[in-house]
Amino acid sequence: MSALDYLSAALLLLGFIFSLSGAIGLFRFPDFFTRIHASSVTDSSGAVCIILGLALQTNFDLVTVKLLFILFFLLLTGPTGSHALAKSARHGGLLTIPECQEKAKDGVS
Amino acid sequence: MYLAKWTILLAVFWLLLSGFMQPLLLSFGAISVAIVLLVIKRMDVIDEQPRTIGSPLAALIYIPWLLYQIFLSSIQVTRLIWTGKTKVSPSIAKLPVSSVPENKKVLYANSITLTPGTLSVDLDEEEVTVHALESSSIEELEQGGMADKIAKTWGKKNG
Amino acid sequence: MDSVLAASGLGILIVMAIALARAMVAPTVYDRILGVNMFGTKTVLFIATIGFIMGRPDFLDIAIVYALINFIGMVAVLRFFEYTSESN
Amino acid sequence: MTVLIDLILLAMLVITAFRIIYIKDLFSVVMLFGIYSFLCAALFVTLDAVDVAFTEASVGAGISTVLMLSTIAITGRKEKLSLHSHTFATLIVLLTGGALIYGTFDMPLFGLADNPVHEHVAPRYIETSPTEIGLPNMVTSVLASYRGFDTFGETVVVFAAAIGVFSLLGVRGKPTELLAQEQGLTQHKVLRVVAKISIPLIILFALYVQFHGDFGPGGGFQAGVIAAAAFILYALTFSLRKAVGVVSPRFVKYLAPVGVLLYASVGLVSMLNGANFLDYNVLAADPVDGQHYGIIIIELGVGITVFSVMLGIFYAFAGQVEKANVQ
Repeated sequence: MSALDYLSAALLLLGFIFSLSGAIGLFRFPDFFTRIHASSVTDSSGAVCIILGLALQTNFDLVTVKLLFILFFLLLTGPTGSHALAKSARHGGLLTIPECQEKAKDGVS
Repeated sequence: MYLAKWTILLAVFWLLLSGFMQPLLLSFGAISVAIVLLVIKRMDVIDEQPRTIGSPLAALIYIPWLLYQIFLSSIQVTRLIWTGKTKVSPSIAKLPVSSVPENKKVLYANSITLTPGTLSVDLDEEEVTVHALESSSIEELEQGGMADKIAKTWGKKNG
Repeated sequence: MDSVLAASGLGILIVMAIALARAMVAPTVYDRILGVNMFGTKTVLFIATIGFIMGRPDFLDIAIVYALINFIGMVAVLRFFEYTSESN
Repeated sequence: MTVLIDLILLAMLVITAFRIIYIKDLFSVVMLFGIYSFLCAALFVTLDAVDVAFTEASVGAGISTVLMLSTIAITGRKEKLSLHSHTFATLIVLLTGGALIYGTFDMPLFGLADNPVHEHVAPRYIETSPTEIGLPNMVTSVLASYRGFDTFGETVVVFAAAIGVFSLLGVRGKPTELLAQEQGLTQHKVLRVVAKISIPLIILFALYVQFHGDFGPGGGFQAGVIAAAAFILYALTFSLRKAVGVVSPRFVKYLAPVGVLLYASVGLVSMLNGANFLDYNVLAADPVDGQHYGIIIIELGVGITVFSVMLGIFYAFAGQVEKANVQ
């Protein structure tokens, strides 16, 4: 294995750790809005590390460009999807934790 | 100017996808780009979307900076995930977006979402509503590091 | 290097499985959408990795299609979700 | 290692299928079906069936999801509980399933080199297609040339499905007043900007898939579906009314038969040149060139028909949704 291979393996491992953490976060975080943050770790850092790790495996030709295009598209649509989903959830009446606390306080006083 | 930018972008995209330099496939490429331009033109007549694709050179400066930011905050969120939920104190706030050029507001909102730990849940003309895992991330955004970076990278000239 | 790639392919599969579990047992319908979306993006990475394991980088075209379709599916879900929740 | 990956994918597939049976919320069912399609396609990729994976991803996970969601928007989200007893149905299903599994015992083992499928036409295709047709992607050679007649039948079936949907639901030539109030996802500014940027890229990618079917995975079917998906994305984010303004239902309706006719005309031209129907060898002086031209034209025909049929069916469904919304 060359130095590039080691670097690529390290990136792939890092990507896996980020993705796994995000997936675990989907279960550990208390409410929907915090869980979006967990999914955002996998969508951004996880995807970036894995795709860059794969890109180091190529011969730096059109395949690399296609990989980078996939990355670009994921980085473009991933946050858009999360944002739109969060917006829909708020529009649909789902409250964030601070808002819930506020409401509970109002209800008591 | 706008359509010329699209033409170049689409042509480059085609060449990168295809990688073939035979006359037959190149002419197919030219036809394809023409079809897509026609569709863009028809769509622009019908919807009132502002027409902009920005400068790709500025993106080359901005993306590495953004990737670095993503990496930093990813580590922070990863730590939060593994150390337990008791430490999470989510907060929500509205931030002004007046310092960001009009056509970069969507980029700003998406950059906020892309950085783990902060999430834009709404965007209108004056404000972006941000949900954060920790209130410190919101304070960081309020200081305007990201907004300044966008404004500085693209300049205000495109408006 | 092949074993590293295969291991990362398996790793992504594990993440996919967790996302699938979230999509199946979800507290709210939004969590389900979140799980499905994460499953989709992980599938894109999985296909790309498989292409490298099998030495067929032209698989990347499929990964691109996955990324496109995942986004369109997400938009469709949001669109019709807003529609059905309004009419109910 | 690949066996392990296959096993995990299959296990997830089975779990998803069982979960789908027990969920009563149809909206969730549609989303799990999306996952099911993604899993199927991932399996096809590990089996090296790239073109099939391509189709499954674009049709199964993309268009089907959109169409099923439109259907739910009209019919309602909850599954109606059946009052009948399921015993008899379960018995029949178990019997049929048992018979099918029993039948597999007679089949040759998976992946053996001397299986019947590998002994008759497959070796001939593999040996002669590089010299006879000269395309790097053998799947396209089989699909478009050796089995060109079957593919023609499939295209006609797709077209016939469109006729069925159009005559049941109707595709109007002009947007009616019903659509005038429809707004699309107006509140989602971010979504609209990103969609507007990605739609041209998606259409260009579809055209790339269309014209590179000879070299890599893909071809007319996949390209038509992806291009239709781009316009569906436009309709979803902006509004059906605006999408109808860009590509009118009337245009779609007239475009659908054009592809079928284009395909058939290639066959007629080869007949007029003294060969069999859809024998492309006579289309140019050199038979290999003739094959190449023939395949490009019939793939274009397939792409045109699939694109217009998919978009037309979406227009028909979405039109019904808006009608139900107004009433």
